Amino acid sequence: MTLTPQVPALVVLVPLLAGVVIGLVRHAGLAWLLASLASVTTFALTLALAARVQAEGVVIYAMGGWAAPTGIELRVDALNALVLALVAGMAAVIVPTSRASVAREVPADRHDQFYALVLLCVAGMLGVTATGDAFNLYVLIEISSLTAYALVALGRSRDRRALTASFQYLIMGSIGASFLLVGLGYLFLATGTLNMADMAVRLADLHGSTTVRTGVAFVIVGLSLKMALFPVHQWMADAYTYAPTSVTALMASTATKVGVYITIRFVYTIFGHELSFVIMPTDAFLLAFACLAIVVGSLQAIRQHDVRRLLAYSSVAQIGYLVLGLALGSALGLSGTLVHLLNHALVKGALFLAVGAVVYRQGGATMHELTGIARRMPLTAAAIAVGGLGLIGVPLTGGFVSKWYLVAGALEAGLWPVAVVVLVGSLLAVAYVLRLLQVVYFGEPGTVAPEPAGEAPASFWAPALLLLLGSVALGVSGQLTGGLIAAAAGALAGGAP
Amino acid sequence: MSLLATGLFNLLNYWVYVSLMMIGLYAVIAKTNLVKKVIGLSLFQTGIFIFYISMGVVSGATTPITWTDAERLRLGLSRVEVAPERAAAALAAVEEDGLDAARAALGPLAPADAARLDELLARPYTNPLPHVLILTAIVVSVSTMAVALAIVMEIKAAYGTIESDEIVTAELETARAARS
Amino acid sequence: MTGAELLTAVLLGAGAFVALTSALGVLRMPDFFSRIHPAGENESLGQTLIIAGLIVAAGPGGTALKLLLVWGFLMMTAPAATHALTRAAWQDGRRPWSRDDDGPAPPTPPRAGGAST
Amino acid sequence: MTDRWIVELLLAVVVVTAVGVVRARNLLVASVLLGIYSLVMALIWTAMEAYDVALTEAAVGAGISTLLLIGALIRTGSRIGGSKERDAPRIDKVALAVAVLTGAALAYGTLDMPAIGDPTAPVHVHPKVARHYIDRSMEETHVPNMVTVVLASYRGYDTMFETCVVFTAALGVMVLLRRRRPPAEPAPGEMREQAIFVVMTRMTVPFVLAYGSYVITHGELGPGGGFQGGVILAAGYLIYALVYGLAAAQRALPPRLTDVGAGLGVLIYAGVGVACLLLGGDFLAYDALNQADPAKGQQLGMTLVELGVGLTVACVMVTIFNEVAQP
Amino acid sequence: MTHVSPELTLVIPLVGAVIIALLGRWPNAREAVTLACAAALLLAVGSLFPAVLEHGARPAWRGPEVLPGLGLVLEVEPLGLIYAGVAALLWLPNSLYSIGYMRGHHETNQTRFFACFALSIASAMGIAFSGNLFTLFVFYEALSLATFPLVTHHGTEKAQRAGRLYVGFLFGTSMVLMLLAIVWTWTLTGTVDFRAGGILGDVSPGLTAVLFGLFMLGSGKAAVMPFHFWLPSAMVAPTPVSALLHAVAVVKAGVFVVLKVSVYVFGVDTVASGVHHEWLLYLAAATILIASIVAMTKDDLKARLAYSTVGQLSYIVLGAALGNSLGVAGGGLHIAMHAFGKITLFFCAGAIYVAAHKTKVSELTGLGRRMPFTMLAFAVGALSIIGLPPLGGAWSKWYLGLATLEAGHAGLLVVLLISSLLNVAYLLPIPLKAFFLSPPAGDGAHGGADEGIHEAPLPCLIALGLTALGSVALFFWPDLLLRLVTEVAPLGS
Repeated sequence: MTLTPQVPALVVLVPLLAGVVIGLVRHAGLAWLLASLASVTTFALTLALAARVQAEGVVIYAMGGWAAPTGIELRVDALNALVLALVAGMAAVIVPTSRASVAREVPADRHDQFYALVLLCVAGMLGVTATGDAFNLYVLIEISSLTAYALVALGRSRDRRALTASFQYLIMGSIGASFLLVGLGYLFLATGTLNMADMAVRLADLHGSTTVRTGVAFVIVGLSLKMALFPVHQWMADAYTYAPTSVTALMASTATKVGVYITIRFVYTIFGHELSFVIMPTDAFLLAFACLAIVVGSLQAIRQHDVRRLLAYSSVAQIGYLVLGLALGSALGLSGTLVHLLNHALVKGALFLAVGAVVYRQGGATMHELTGIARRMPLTAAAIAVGGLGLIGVPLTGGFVSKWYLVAGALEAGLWPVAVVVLVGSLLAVAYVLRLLQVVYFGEPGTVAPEPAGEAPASFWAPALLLLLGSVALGVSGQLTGGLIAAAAGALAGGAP
Repeated sequence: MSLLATGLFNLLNYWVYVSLMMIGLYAVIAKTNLVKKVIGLSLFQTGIFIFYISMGVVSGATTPITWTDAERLRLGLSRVEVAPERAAAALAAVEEDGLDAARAALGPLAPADAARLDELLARPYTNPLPHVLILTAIVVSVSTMAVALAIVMEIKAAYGTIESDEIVTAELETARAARS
Repeated sequence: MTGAELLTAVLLGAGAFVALTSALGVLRMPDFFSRIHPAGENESLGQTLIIAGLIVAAGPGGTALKLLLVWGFLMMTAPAATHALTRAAWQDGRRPWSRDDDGPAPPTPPRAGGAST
Repeated sequence: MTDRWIVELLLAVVVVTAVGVVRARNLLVASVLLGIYSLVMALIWTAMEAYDVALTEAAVGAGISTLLLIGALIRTGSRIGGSKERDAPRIDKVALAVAVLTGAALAYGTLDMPAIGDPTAPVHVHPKVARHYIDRSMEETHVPNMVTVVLASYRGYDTMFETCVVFTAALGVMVLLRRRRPPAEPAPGEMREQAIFVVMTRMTVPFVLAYGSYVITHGELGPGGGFQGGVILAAGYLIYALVYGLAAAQRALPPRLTDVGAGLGVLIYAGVGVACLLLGGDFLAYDALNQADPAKGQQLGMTLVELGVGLTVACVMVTIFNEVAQP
Repeated sequence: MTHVSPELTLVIPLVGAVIIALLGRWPNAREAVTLACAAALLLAVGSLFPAVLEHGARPAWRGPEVLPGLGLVLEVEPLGLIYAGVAALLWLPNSLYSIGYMRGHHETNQTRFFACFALSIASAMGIAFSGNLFTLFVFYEALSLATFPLVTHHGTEKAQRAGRLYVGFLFGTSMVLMLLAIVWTWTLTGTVDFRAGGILGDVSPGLTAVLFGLFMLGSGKAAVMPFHFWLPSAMVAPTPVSALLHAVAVVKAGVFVVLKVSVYVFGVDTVASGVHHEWLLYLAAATILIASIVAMTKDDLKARLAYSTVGQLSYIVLGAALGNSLGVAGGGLHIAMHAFGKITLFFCAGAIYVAAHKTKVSELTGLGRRMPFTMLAFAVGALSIIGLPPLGGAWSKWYLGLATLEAGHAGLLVVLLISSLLNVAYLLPIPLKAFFLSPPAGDGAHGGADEGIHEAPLPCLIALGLTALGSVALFFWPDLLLRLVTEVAPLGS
């Protein structure tokens, strides 16, 4: 009984079961081993699923044997197969190599619960990406958020501000999820179904009703809260700064990406182009906040003294790029978002791993602790340098390709000021990356930093450089981005409900 | 305005849930005490539950537990004066050939009783789906409250206060001390 | 109005009346111990009357039996709860206020902090 | 559906209680008011024929939330009565503006909604969703309680993750609060010596536990199910712990057991799903459990799943109580 | 004579850079590798000349597809060949000079210097032979990145500030303005390839004007005012870097982009016909005049040369903006002439600094007696910049003059003449004072101030001698460049 037809269910089930089992096991080493095994198997499963999607176009899996609108179905097309592989891939790179970092930052008796929470968070995110049912999406968002609140709070052993950051994250996350729940309630009331594909069909002729419009508005606002779009981004900046670094690495490269994926799924597949861009001013709303996110996020990043906070604000700006591409409503814009989604996950994950190495060696990650580490930690410094260039979007890195498509999309939509904002954003990125690199290579003027004992263990810079290799590959090879563009075009056509 | 005449009144349920969510949202944003914020959050979420359940309500419906025809008939007969032997015949008839045959077997009834019986026999069910969704949502809301309160307890242990503005001032001082 | 419905109405009316008076009692009584009395009283007398009314309304059958069980459980736990509350208050240092103490009812013992708003 | 004016009255009471909760400066008063708020909410659910939800709201909303809040007050306030909000309630303009704006948007959305109770609303007439559940659930699963059928079978995937949310809550609380010190023996002269409490506990705890397991297993026939039953079981442990002290309670039910129990429940749930997988059906397709009569398979699957949920919820509530009650 | 395919000219310096980086601990071997690469590159580029001139071949190389439908493309064409030839030709003397200077001056982390130097040359080759705007932009950014460590070589606070200014201006203009223009062209025309006669056929004149503005201001390396501030502040770098910056690669890349874009993206006639292109003429003219005036006021020798470069670059920008083949020819020639002239001046400045530790113009009086050979080369370089007959500079100014007449802007001819006079004013006094005035009387204590001075180290002298001879040779045998330029824009028309 080959398991291939069951792959979609297993992709979510394996991390879930592993998470629960690890919650029971009391031994830290075994917990790490099980977690690594589970994350690698899940990544293999997502690749198998992606292969099936390549062959069959859209893979549909009815849960519990009940057909679509009656029961819950998993619906995987090119778009979410890509995001599934990305989330599982990042987990497969970060979890196995996080042992040293976790040992240093999380109290010893909490390790098994830490890995259980990490796997449940990954299971939640994979579930969110794979599901085809709106309410199921809400429950899975809650799981991935609840685990994230606890994981961020775990950073308290290093800095007590992790607790306030986690509390703020919980309040904003819950309000966001509740807005989403209300929005879904309105749409359920208007269409009578919770299945995304069925809802898309029924919404087609309900564009006039105020209920549908309010539902769309609340779903968009709820998702903006989840994505930490500009006005409501403060929780993310604090959460990423004070959480344990391997948690930040995982969340920075997956949590926001899943948020963006859901927004694409809702705006393009469920609401459809006409409802979200013609009737509702979604594009104006998202574009305005995206541009603000880019400018304010980058300006904030330049001012920061703690490198994790700098990278967190840089994430706020990068989310601005993602949402900008998504709000343009054109194939070019969407391709830009998809390429940037992949690139930002790789680059930001690598950067946070590198910062984790510095925290491992120096005990903190402010500019003072990073001064002149290039001499004793050349590979970590190299990872920070290449990652920084990837953030700016220097040619031959993935960042450039996505910037190219975002600008082209903006120009094609006739919005040249938006294009200028994108470019000014990357100029500001030059500012904060340059400041970081000058501190790392030339040392902060006027301070003599404690010399790091030596290069961090390979479990830090190896995965970081591997991820950066991916980002450069994305920037160099046309076929890789070609595949993404096809996925984007597919999503634009409404993902064939 | 036509809206006021008919529509507004029976939309009352929806307007109650709107006011509950507003109260909850106000409390979460305005209150500085962290426990009060958590209470506000729970109010905000229970507001949504009223919306979902009143969405599933069907006027004159029973609870979504399937009634067998025999049970319907027995309840109907208990609410209506009818000769015992005719009632027994109807109950026997309902087993084999269903409700309408049993109804016929009962024969003529007083008009009020007949109307009440028919109304009881044909009662629809409330929509079960919103109930399922809300069962899940309640549990999620309580789980979030549990984690939130755990965090508040830890904040009290770490900062010595659960007033958000005092926490902010405490953080500013530590930051200033660190920088000097 | 058949006999049973009349009896139910009477019993439920009495139960409601007891609930109303105990609510007023809690508001009007000066100090803790005099306030706990009407609350406790509603728990026992008020609930019994209401459950009796319901039993009469339900008529013979399974529901009546379940109501009886509920009544038994209530009679077991409610007075114990009131007792626990009163004992905790006593241990906390509160003493019942009596008429010959001079001055109005003691707002609260200093140590106990604000009792009510 | 009880007549409209009762529901309107209850709704009014709920809104007034909500305002009371927000304005109460004493946090203990606010918590108790929130308990009352949940109980009135349970009444509303009963008035709207949602008995399952009413039972859950009463057990989880009134019981567990109030317990958690008061536990938090003990751990954060100076004394139980003493924890009070620092400043007198004053209206915060910004928050009011945001709340009113959101409220206005929500109200604007309600204009096109079908009237409450209107049987022709799209929610009720969808052939493959509401109609399928109402008409075909008895025939496909022989389980009368439609809510349990939808909960455990049609949308069983949802409920599995919901159980995970409960398990995660326990993990989160354990990660944050767990101390290694065993609970201190209660001081002498506590409740244990009082004859009244000892007798009351000995009389009620067995019934509570019996009733809890009844609620879990009879989820198919009447209102009830895993969540409500689990909480009632936990309530039984709580009474025992309050009267005999945490140490005695933990000797009766060691924390190690409840930790494993919490995980075990989820594993049972997922295990049933995997069993269906191995028997050739889809994940959580219970009719694979009994090839001969699929309806029997559904019943079996649902009962097992409800047991799993009941076990998890009971163990998680006990764990949370243990963590919160421990100073 | 078979010619080498263009990507080889890229590979040689890249491989060289890697080897140099590895040979950190063996300076002599590292220096040998640098010189070998320089020589090899010269041969490779040299082999391309006959192919392009006699057979009119356009050797090309299509690289990997970076964006779907858009890849790295290298294609040799005459204009690119001029720039590549200048860069390759001057890399050899510059390396020679650098070895002498760095050793004479005991500079630190020389490995990083030579490796980044080779990388900059590789990027210069990439820019020269770029087949489409995308490749041009990739190597344009690579050049900025490669030269950044060179500008901040000393790592002092002043160097880091210069570095920040350098990146701020160069990345600022290239990322915001030029990339916007490139992507806009891509969205409008669907292609970014260079094609003779321009690719903006069907674009509205208004939009063309906007694109023209974006491209011209976008190439910050051309240091047209007000985007010139980074150039003087980059003087803080060691002199071989200034030589590289000014003469060999960086600024030449800027003006080369201006020329290439105006010829191959817009097409010479669209530039001429466009009514909105006048502003660039006046801006270039203004830059020429202001820069020359400011140069006169600068007492620091390197600062003066820097402002002189700003002025000279605008000659080429002027040539490009005139919109006729004569202008393009003048511009193309001036790239080479100015390169040789200015590099000689910088070498002399460096030699003076190494030998006599003098940086101020006022200190140079009477230095001719001590350092006759350096000052002679300085004089030759100065004459070439001024554009007097025996030196190559004359040709380019001649053609630029003709171009202004043909384009009907007589006023610009006057500007050219005035600027030549200004050049004389700020350049010629230096060698004259050095030779014909006696050094300042020794004020007792340490006798004649210039007692201890003697000529610069030999490698420096050879280098500046070669480049001086080059300037002279360009006057007598300009036909090689002329035929290349005519290939681009037939002079007859």
